[in-house]
Amino acid sequence: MTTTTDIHSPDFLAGDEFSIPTFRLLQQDGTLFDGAVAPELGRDAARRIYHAMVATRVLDERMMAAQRQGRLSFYMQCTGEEAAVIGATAALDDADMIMAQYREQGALMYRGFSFDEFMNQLFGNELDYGKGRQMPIHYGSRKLHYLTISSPLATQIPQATGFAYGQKLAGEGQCTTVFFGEGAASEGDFHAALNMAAVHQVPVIFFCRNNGYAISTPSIEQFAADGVAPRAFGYRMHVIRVDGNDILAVYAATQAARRLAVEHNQPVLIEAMTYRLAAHSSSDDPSGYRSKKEEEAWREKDPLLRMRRWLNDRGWWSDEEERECQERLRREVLETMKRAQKRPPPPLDSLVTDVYADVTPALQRQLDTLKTHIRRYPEAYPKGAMSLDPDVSPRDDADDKGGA
Amino acid sequence: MTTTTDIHSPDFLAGDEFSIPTFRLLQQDGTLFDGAVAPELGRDAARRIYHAMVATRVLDERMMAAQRQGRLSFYMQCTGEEAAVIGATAALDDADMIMAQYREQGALMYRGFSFDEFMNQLFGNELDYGKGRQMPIHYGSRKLHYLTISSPLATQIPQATGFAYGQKLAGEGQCTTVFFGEGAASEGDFHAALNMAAVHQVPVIFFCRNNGYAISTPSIEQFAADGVAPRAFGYRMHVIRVDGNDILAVYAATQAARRLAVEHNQPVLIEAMTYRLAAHSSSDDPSGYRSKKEEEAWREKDPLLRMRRWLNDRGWWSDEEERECQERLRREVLETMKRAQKRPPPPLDSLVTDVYADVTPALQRQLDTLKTHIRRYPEAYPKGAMSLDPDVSPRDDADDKGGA
Amino acid sequence: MPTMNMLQAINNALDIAMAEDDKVLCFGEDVGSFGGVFRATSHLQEKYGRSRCFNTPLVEQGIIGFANGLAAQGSVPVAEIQFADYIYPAFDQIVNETAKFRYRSGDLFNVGGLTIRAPYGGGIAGGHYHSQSPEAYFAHTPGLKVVVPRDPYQAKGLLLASIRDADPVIFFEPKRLYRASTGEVPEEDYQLPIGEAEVTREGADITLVGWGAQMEVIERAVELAEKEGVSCEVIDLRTIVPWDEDSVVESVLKTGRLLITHEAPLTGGFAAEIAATVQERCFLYLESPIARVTGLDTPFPLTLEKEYLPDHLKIFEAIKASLAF
Amino acid sequence: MPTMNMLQAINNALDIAMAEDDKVLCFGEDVGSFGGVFRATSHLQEKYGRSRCFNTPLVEQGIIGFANGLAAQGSVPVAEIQFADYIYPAFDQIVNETAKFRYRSGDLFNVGGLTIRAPYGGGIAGGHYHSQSPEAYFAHTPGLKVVVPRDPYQAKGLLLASIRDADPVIFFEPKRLYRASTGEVPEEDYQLPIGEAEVTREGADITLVGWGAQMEVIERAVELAEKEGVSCEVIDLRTIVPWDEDSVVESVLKTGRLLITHEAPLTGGFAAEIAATVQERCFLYLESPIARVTGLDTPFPLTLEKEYLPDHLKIFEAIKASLAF
Ligand SMILES: Cc1ncc(C[n+]2csc(CCOP(=O)(O)OP(=O)(O)O)c2C)c(N)n1
Ligand SMILES: Cc1ncc(C[n+]2csc(CCOP(=O)(O)OP(=O)(O)O)c2C)c(N)n1
Ligand SMILES: [Mg+2]
Ligand SMILES: [Mg+2]
Repeated sequence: MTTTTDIHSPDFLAGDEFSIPTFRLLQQDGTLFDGAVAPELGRDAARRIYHAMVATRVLDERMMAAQRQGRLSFYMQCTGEEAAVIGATAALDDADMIMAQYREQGALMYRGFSFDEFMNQLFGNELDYGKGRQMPIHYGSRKLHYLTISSPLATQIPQATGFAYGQKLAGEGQCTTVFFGEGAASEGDFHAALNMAAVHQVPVIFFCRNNGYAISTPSIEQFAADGVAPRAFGYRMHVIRVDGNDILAVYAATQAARRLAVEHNQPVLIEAMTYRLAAHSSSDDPSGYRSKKEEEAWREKDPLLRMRRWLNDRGWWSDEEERECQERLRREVLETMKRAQKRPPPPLDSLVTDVYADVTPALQRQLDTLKTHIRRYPEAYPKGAMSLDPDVSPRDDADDKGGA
Repeated sequence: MTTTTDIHSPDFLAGDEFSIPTFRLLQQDGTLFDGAVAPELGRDAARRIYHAMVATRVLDERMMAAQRQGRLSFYMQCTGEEAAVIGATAALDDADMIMAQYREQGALMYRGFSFDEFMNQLFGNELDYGKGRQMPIHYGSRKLHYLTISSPLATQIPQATGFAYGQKLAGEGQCTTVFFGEGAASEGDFHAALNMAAVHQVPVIFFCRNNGYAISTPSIEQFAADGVAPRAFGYRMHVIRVDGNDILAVYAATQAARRLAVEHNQPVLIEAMTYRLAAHSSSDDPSGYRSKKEEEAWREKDPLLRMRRWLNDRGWWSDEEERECQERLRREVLETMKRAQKRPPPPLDSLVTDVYADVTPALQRQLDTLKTHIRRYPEAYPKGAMSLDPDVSPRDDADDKGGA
Repeated sequence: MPTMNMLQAINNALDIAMAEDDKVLCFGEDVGSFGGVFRATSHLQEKYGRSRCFNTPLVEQGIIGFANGLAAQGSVPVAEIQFADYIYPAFDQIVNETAKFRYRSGDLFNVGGLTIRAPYGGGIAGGHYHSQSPEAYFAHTPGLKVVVPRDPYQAKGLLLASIRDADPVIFFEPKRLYRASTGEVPEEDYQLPIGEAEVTREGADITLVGWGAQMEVIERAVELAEKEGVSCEVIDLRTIVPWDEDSVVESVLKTGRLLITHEAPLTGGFAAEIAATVQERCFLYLESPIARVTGLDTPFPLTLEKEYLPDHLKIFEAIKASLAF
Repeated sequence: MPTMNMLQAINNALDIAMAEDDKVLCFGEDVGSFGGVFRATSHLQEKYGRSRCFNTPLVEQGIIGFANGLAAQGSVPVAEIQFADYIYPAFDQIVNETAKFRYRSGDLFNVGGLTIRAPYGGGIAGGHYHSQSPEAYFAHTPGLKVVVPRDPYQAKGLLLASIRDADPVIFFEPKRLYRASTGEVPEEDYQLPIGEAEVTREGADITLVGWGAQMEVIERAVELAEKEGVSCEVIDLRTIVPWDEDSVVESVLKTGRLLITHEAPLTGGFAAEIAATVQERCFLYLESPIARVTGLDTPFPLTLEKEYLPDHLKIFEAIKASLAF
């Protein structure tokens, strides 16, 4: 406790005593702000980042279209927030843990998750690492240190604190970065996570994507304060607000945060100010709660455009490359989508495996009963029947008429 | 959002940019600090406050002794925190709602809860408003606008926000004050409550008793920040830190907070710095986790002593009165204790009433079965048997031998 | 009589309750101007103002904590949890607070005005976290009432009864019926009783008990069974707690056979309670073991959802097995 | 063999686990230097350092969230919830996260290393919030294991097995036995099997099933019953999920009668599941209805706790009723 001074009149602090500035480096025209210094970022590293941003954009556009065509049950776009997510990821060690909310496919893209891997998850087929158990966009990769997405909001935030505590004990110099929205930051788990991280000096970076909305709820109905950043004061935690559409600023801020985390066991809160350019998800239509004008204003701050201009200016990218790249990516997405869609579903046994490390006797009985049932009505359970013994074919006895 | 300035280098804020002063008026010798102005507090009002403080102290001492003698199953003292609790309560309207944690019997005392009422709850007898269902110290009074205590920590904090929201809609100029410890403030419910109150502009006062410990856990292991006060910045909420052993400062701060709440629908956080002079509860022995020296240092800051000196200085109280008052209170406590202890337990039916507004058929069946059973073994269930039909007496048939 | 789908019936019930009583408030995530992600609260903010229908911050424990406080104050909160799968952060506020408020205070205070609405259940390709049926957790919690409607008519009448009930009610709405189930719903105010099951079909050979979306599935199974000459008695429990033991027992005393079905996992599901009670009260009348047709003891899956669900074919087979015992 | 009470046995198990494996960590409210409010973690911080045994801030959802993350990372967290009554703020982390971690990731990630310890149960004048037996809530949650020991020997062996089990385990400790139950406990490392019930007494007329502190109560009832010439078979379930159906069924096939007892409220308690399963698997062998002797369907009371509890007399009466059926 650093309580020092006394006062003798009842003066309230109202939080207006300070303001949180925004860290910015890159202007929308692709040039640096006066006095701004770009972080060290070579040609290849910059191109790797930009490529992941474009690939994410293309994947999102194509898959949302596929969803609209009924090929996919559900989808969520990262569109507009690519710089925040990918800029942060690029500043980490590739072996650092990432715990994402659900709109951070850019991080996976940057780390090399292939289109095939994305598609297998999206279509929940037999090659999906998640064995077709979760909705589309619930990716995970052990290899790429990206925890499988879980839909309940904010649960990953205290998990990140715990994971990072384990990393600290392991002493291998890794940290954890946890992404979440400004909406999720209202959950109790947020408070628990940041407080525990500060008390136990855990190497974790809390990365808040403040994109202005939680589904239809504008941030003004989410909190009364100036964003999420001032909460850090409540935990005595380092904090920085950054322009989330500014790839260089996000990268530089996260790099510095990582140093605090890994070298000083100081947790850090980063608030990236950005905007969700697309709908919340394929189930949502934002025209019901925000104006086209507002969307347009943010479209002009497109993080891809901003980075492209910077790359172009340095001669590290060209319109020609852009065109080629986009075309190639679109083609790849379509091809992998076709492949993934054709793949069979996960086997019937996957219904009961992984509930426990070993299938319990009771679950085995439930599976056996189910198999008998499906053999009776194979046409009613095409996916289940498909994975049973190949020699099983629809029977046609009296009991079967209900199967139609 | 008031984000205005930009910065171009990645400078983190660490929360050391500001410090939270402590509002103090009264020195331990009973005189005011230089430049301090006492709140308007007449002789009667001051004596009412002091009387409640003494009565609370006496009740606590006697009841802890009674617990040690085995007359009571459990007890918790307010000792050391009387000024914080009673000073705040005195600054409220008597019809304002109070939601307490469990260590705020002083608030009830101030509002006129009688020793009989205290005792009936402590002994869970037939006159206990809570019908003997909760542990000792779980007081409640509808008449005195004091919500019945519930042991789960922090649950009352968002409830206070909701209650106060209802008061705002009702438009009768009342507010709610919710008390909690600095430990409870770590719960997720705390975060929810303060955020919702700020967003919905609710007339609620969040009164944190920072007494340095949550059972054995010192506040340094509870949070890394300078107390609980800086969290207010995260919600854009008015906040003040006050010397919790300074009755005048607590009173003045709460008065001002109430104005913000009731007149401007501004929630306020008050952090009262104080110390739990006694054990956490009758089940606890603090010698395992803190030094006698530390306790002694705080004993010198005794809030009763400080107020007494101030009263004495003004001629509003005397050592003579003190002696008399203490003696009278001790006697009253003992007498009411004897009365309460002798009273019968609540009737057997109270086991199943109030689960729902009306007893359900299933619960009625369970009660009937229980009654039959108790009639069979009355001596095994003395409390239950006592409240059954008076003509029931222990039977002595073959089945009864198990009842011994 | 107008035709409504279930969402319209719910919206209509909320509208009536808010119009009638100033103290009724609706809130939750996205509930305000947007009208909820399923649009159950459409137009309520327009009609009744921002102070009575509003968005909350995204914090379920806060929503229910706030609602508990409001109810204690005397307001009549109708709090929405966006999906039943997200009710767990509020579990403490519900189980330790809502459920025990009246009891622990000796009736000095109560939160009887509270209604918690939440869409539940599977069949919409929602995977683990948009498909759960958590009714059994709350059914093990004395002090709560749990109500589940099966169609728009029931939804309106039961929701109005829940809002006005003197006890806190968790109202689970079968979301796969939100738009799929339509029917005639009176425009005017009416209530259906809480705590009373309804025999929706009389029969002689076996009693089938369910609730919510499962009632439709039962009906499909019954069609198959009746073709085989099995006469089924069907009971919609409607209220899970306090459940209508007498109606179920009475039916089983007649038919001698019982099948219970729900989507939630088998182990510890509410079918267990019904089976345990009925085997006790109808012991000498049971002609075959009480059958439970339920979800598997796994988290709710996605690709193999059809295989997981207790569908009409599984119920039909269980009916046959019961009869053949 | 040394004599230990249950707390000592638990402390000893934690000590052995921490000594053996650096990855084992113990934490929770007051768990650190103080050693826990019941002193189950006494001296562990001294021995293994502050980084492996420590106090957490007062936030159960954080404790379990943190523990989930630690377990996913490969550590072996043993998290303490101070009282089982306070486990609900962590319900979401347990039910939606812990339980589904392995399944939802297709076994890419798991939190199998996690053990959650919590004192549960009544009989200590604890009222609503220091007496609850919440095992049934977790028993309805596939992916969790739930273990309850009945005495010091069981506590040590089962806790060591839980910590090393490949799945997350909730370990409920009957706090009224913490000091009251003493017995011989080997100094060395040993494990008792998870998922296996134990027949603690063989008998012919009726099977009595329970767990934890209720086993002692059953024993007292059995003494009374045996005096009346009733031969009782007693089974300690030990693991609530996945429970050992086969052992219970085998016994009931022999005795023809079953009584289950737990402190938790009747409706939706785990006895319902056992009854529902056994009536199905032993239908033709049951000679009387399966009896449940449990707490009332109310919050846990205080003054009338004795009246509320399923004590030996209530069990004894239920045994007689079952035999007399
Ligand atoms: C515990 C929980 N409550 C509610 C939801 C439903 N839900 C899904 S996304 C969402 C909004 C999240 O907003 P934010 O955190 O700002 O992230 P964004 O979508 O803007 O990236 C809500 C309410 C959920 N998934 N989990
Ligand atoms: C949800 C919950 N968790 C744990 C407890 C057990 N417990 C009772 S009091 C207490 C410490 C509270 O400390 P604090 O809030 O600082 O209040 P103080 O006792 O210092 O007044 C704990 C951990 C509880 N009652 N509720
Ligand atoms: Mg957002
Ligand atoms: Mg404290």
